[in-house]
Amino acid sequence: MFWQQLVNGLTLGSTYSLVALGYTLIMGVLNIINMAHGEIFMFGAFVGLLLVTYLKVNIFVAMAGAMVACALLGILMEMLALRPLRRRAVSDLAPLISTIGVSIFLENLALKIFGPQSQTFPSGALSGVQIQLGSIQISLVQIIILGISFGLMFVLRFWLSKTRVGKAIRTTAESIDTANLLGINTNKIILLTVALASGLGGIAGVLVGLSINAVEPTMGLSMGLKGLAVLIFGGMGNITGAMVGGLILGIAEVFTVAYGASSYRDAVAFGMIILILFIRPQGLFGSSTRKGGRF
Amino acid sequence: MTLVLDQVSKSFGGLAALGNVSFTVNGGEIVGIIGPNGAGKTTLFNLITGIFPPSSGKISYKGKNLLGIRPYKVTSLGLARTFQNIRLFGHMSPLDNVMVGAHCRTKAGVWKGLWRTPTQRKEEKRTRERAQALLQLVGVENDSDTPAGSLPYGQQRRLEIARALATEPEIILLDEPAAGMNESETEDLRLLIKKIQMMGKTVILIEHDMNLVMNVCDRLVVINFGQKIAEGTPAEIQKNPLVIEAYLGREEA
Amino acid sequence: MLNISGLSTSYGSIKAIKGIDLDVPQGSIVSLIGANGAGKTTTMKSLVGLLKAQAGQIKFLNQEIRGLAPHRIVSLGMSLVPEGRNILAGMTVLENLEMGAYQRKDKEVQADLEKVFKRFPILEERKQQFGGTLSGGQQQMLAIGRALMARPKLLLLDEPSMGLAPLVVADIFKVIQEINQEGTTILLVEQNVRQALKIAHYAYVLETGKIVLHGKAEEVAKNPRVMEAYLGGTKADT
Amino acid sequence: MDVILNQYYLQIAIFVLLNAILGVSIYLTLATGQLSLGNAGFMSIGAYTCAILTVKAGLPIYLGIPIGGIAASFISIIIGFPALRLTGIYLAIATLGFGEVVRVIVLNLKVTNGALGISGIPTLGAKIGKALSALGFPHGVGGLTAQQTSNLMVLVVLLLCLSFLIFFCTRLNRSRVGRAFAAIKADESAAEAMGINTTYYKLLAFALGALIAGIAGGLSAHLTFFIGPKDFAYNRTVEILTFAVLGGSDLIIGPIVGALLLTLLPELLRSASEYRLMIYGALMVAMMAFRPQGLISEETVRFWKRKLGRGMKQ
Amino acid sequence: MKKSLSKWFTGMMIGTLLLTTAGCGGGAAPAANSNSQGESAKLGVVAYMSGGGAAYGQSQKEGLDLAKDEINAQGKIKIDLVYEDSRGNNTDAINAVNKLINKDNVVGLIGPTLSGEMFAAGPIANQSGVPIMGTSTTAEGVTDIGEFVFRNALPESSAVPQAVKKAVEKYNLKKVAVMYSSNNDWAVSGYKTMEKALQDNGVEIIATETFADKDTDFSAQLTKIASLKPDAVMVSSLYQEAALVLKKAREIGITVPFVGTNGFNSPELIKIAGQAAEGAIVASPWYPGKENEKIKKFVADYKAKYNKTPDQFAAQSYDALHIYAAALEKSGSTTDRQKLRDSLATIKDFEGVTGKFAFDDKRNPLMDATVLIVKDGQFTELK
Repeated sequence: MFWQQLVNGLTLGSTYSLVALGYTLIMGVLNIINMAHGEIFMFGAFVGLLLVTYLKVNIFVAMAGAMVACALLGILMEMLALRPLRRRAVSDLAPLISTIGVSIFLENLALKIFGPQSQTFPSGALSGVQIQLGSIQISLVQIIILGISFGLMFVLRFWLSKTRVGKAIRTTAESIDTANLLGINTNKIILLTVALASGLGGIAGVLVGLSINAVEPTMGLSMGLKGLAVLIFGGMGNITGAMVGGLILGIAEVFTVAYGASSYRDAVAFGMIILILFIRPQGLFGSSTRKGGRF
Repeated sequence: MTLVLDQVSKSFGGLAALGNVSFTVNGGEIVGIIGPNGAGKTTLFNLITGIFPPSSGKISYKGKNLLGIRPYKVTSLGLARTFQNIRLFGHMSPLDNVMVGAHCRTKAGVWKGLWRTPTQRKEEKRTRERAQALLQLVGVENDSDTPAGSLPYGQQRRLEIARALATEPEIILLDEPAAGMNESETEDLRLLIKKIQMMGKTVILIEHDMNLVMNVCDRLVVINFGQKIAEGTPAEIQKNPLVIEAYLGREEA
Repeated sequence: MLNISGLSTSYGSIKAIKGIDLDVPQGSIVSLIGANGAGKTTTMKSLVGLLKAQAGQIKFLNQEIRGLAPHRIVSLGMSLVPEGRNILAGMTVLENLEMGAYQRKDKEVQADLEKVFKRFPILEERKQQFGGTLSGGQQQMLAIGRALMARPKLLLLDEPSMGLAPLVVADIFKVIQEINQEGTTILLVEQNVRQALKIAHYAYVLETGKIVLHGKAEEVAKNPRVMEAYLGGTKADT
Repeated sequence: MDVILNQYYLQIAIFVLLNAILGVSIYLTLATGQLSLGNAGFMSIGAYTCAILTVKAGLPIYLGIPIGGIAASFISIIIGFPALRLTGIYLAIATLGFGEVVRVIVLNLKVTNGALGISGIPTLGAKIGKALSALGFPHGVGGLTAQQTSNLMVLVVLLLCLSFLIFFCTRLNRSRVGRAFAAIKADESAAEAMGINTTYYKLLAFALGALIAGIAGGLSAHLTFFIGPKDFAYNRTVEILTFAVLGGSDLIIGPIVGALLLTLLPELLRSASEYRLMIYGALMVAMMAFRPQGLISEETVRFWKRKLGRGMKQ
Repeated sequence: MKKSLSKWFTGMMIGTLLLTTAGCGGGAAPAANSNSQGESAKLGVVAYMSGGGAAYGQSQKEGLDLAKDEINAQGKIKIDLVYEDSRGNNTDAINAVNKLINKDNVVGLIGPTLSGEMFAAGPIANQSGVPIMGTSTTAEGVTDIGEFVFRNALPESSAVPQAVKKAVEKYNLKKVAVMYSSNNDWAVSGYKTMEKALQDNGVEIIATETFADKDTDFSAQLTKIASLKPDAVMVSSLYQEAALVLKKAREIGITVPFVGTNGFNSPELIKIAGQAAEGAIVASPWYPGKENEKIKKFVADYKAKYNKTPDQFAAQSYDALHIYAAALEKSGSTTDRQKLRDSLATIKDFEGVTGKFAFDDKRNPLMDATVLIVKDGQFTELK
């Protein structure tokens, strides 16, 4: 049972990692916590679901579609809820509150548009396929999620460290002023980052929606809070931290259920971040000063 | 010998900001600390006032070790400071700013403040009067409608001094008090510093305005690259070739 | 090349510079000197658009640039090496230099990189090191090298000698002179007055937000007022 | 008169006052510049402590409510020591996490009855009604029904609580402690350099906020007959936060106005209930973009003072 | 421009403030209780219509609207419904009940959706002497609030034991695992009933696992349960979590029967869980497949109007309004709350779509439940 539970933890954790990646990108560049990321994730799940259900597209096309739709949503959020705050000197709590506002708005918009019932992907869209590895069982979607989140982590890391735009993002993350001086159009880079993070949220939405096969408007909150916990646990703005933190949280939750009391499972995530904030406020992989490398 | 610095060093992440600086300050003196930008002068102030601890060395005040003592305790021991980049409580009135300074010399807590007990009222009255007197001393009007942050620059600098004086310090550390002041303001400042000395207080001064430094200080300590390169009276310092080099650059490259 | 007239910038209610007129002719080194808090850095930041100037004109290559976004100004050919260098601490030396050439798409970037490495061999040695691990002098070299990677027509240097050991300062000034001789116009803010005036063609003295003195560098250097501003005269105690 | 004494309006007025008290609780922690999102957690500690004491141990309400508050502030001091080393977003998230942990613990304890919550809590109104009939007014006073009278009395009790809190805060602001709070809010390290023990005062503000949140929790338990863990979840935290955000947290009147508006608004928007929360969300975004300091700030007051002052002179 | 925009915004907000305060004082004064006959009876409905549980409120509204149209078409009595949203929130439920009683002057109330809301808002109605009937408040002790509080929702204590008993007999259960949503009052209450029923039937509980509403991952609990090899799994939760539990359980190879509380009794369960729902057992008064004219007509009408099969929330609300209509008819007044209460309490032999119905002396429903099992994607009676 131990190994099966470990696999359960890893697969659960990989969904957390996937959600946390988007958080961490925005945190890294803008130094804010995007409380609306969970709701963007939820929109991604719905867009994917609608594409698969009504346009009967392939699941990967649906993922691409959800990514584009969420990226657009992210762009809207940046222009309406984040950029106006950057123009004036406001406390770092203002974006937190503003994105909470966005999250409330999006959740209720989704309730209005999609209705409160949970909806499912049509059968045959990958969900439910199981793979047996010895005594261990794992679903195909979970393998895909694990693969995609690791894949995205490596692609992101590569992209950020090797490409021109990736480097511009890192420069902006270190200092908006310096980036400006080097001739980087920082507004554009920030827009791109938010769009990218939101797009990642969209992909995560489709994948998680597929794996649990129940998509509904309030799914963003609980997933969002988990992602937030991972963000802080792994270290703000650190991609490896998001990845490892997500896996650790997943395993910790599963083991709490397996070998402890399942009713305390919900306290694990926040217990962990409270603990880490007291012991190592910068998180598992974060550096203690802003001087260290971001991402 | 009130304040003694003994072989004080500080490094940040491997980069040395101060190396083995030693000097002493005697009661009633005005001591200037000068040196080019980035020489480590403000770091020195931060070490003395306990903002962060030195990497090595000792700092003592009246024989009492200052290491590991939190800034608010250092202040209540009798060392108060101003900041290079003005750090007033911008939204509060000038009077309230000064009254905050009196915090460590007063006692009333939540309970007494709530019921305005006679002792609290007496204390409050005394604090207010003293604060008003200090505002008058530094020449800042007490206009409760103007928050400290909207005062003219020069007044803000002087208000910071009044706030530091309200802590009833024996030593006051002024970090570039004349920055951004014009000539007549600087002259007023010089008179103010002299007055503070007359009140029996010791003054340590970081300043770039050489006119002021040369005219007001009894003694100067010159810091360059985190090292003390000279110490002496203004006249001695002005003739010191090391100092001239540090300030104007070498004659020949 | 750069003509400033009536430039004013404030922080909140505090006026930091109050109507500055300044000219930087093509091919020259112009030095802006003044005490701490006089407004030198504010001037520099206003020029490149990091601070919004309230009034005045900034003409660069006969084009009004006041109010343009910083990245537009960079693309016109003006680069600032800021005070405190602003090295990208979490990126390697090589990446720092590459970011200098962010806007360039031509094929000579590599050649320019070689040039910077030739000028500062230490940077090549440490090109895979994080910028934050360099010493102060090396960081200054990196900052200058990075600015050069943009191939600026006008290079603004804000206190390049700050916090550097004398030997390094001498090196930096030599490099500045070389860069200028290779055709880049330079506006230099310095505290190291003597050095600055020695390499500059023209000089402006800034006091509490106003230009109080300007002229040919050697004339300014001889002016007693400069000496006094930096080492002070001794007035009788009152 | 009938309109004012309509129980619906009385009830809303009661909730306005309760929320205003919660607004004061977040205001007090914000007075030192710390954003604590743990107020819902403290509220739940207060509510449960008080409900358990009054329902199960039969303690009178007037003892139960303050004890609930004290319990909340006691817990706040324990978690405050480590938590207050954190600042800004970190503190906000850690306290948010604290609220969640409290919720899970409440769900798991026997004494709190888990998700079922505690029902049948004697109401303040009923207690007052009983007291009234003991005094010889079983059918209310002066032509009012017993229910109206007791509701009115509840309103008066809450109004007294709130007035006391406002009195407390204004007195506090004009005292040595209040100046220390304001100084820490403006610039923590400068405040410390001016001789203020910042740890002590931050902890004090934190504990005072928790005390008031705990008292509000106890009051709410006795106003709603029932408490369950869901009442003190994330949504409640956000609700309390919005009081301060909308009203402004510079002055005590800010969160109170915020509580007033945000308690009345949903009632007014009942017809547009589906859009209610969307409007809420959009409002928060707009506030941050256009008026991050909230509706009422020091400038607003100064502006009106000047304007009215001029008006008086003319 | 920026400044003026911000000023404009502030002005707008202050305007809203003034409007709200003005609106508070100037609200329409409630009309005095009129005794005129023949007018339509005004009933208030408090339901969870926005937020996470809006699906339940929506079903209830649909059932009520359908019943209202029927009653008004019959013409014996006219009913007006005033809906208020409770958002699943106690405070809002209290405000809604207060508004309906004191501002809209309703004669009776239906709702609120959640038991917790009833615990908070029920006492208000009871104090004010307005009958209130829960259609989905199944938790223990709801009607203990007072004699104005009714419910036609079959409490778990009646339904669950039937399902457990039947399952034990049919599948010869010896040891079972139990799962429930620990942050849902209603599910916890169901779990407690379930536990007692199992004990009464001498079945051993080998594992008790919890989860939370809105959880989506049950792999850890189910892996643990699978390793213990129970004869059956009992689940107490809302349909969404129940469906996901079923799916995951089938995925990891748990093939034993599942017995659920009321949450299982929803077409959504089958919709979400699909094939995995096969073999799920639940006891319910509501069974759309029953051979009964009344039920058939209701299902057909509902389908025609809303294009879906009614769930038990819709069915019980539908019945509730019919019960109210019967009571109103009997009381002979459309405004007298006391009379309405008294006539409600005497309702007997009422034939609704959820079966034969009467109130017991504690105003709980006396009705039979049918034990259902999911077969071929349909609820069918377990015989």
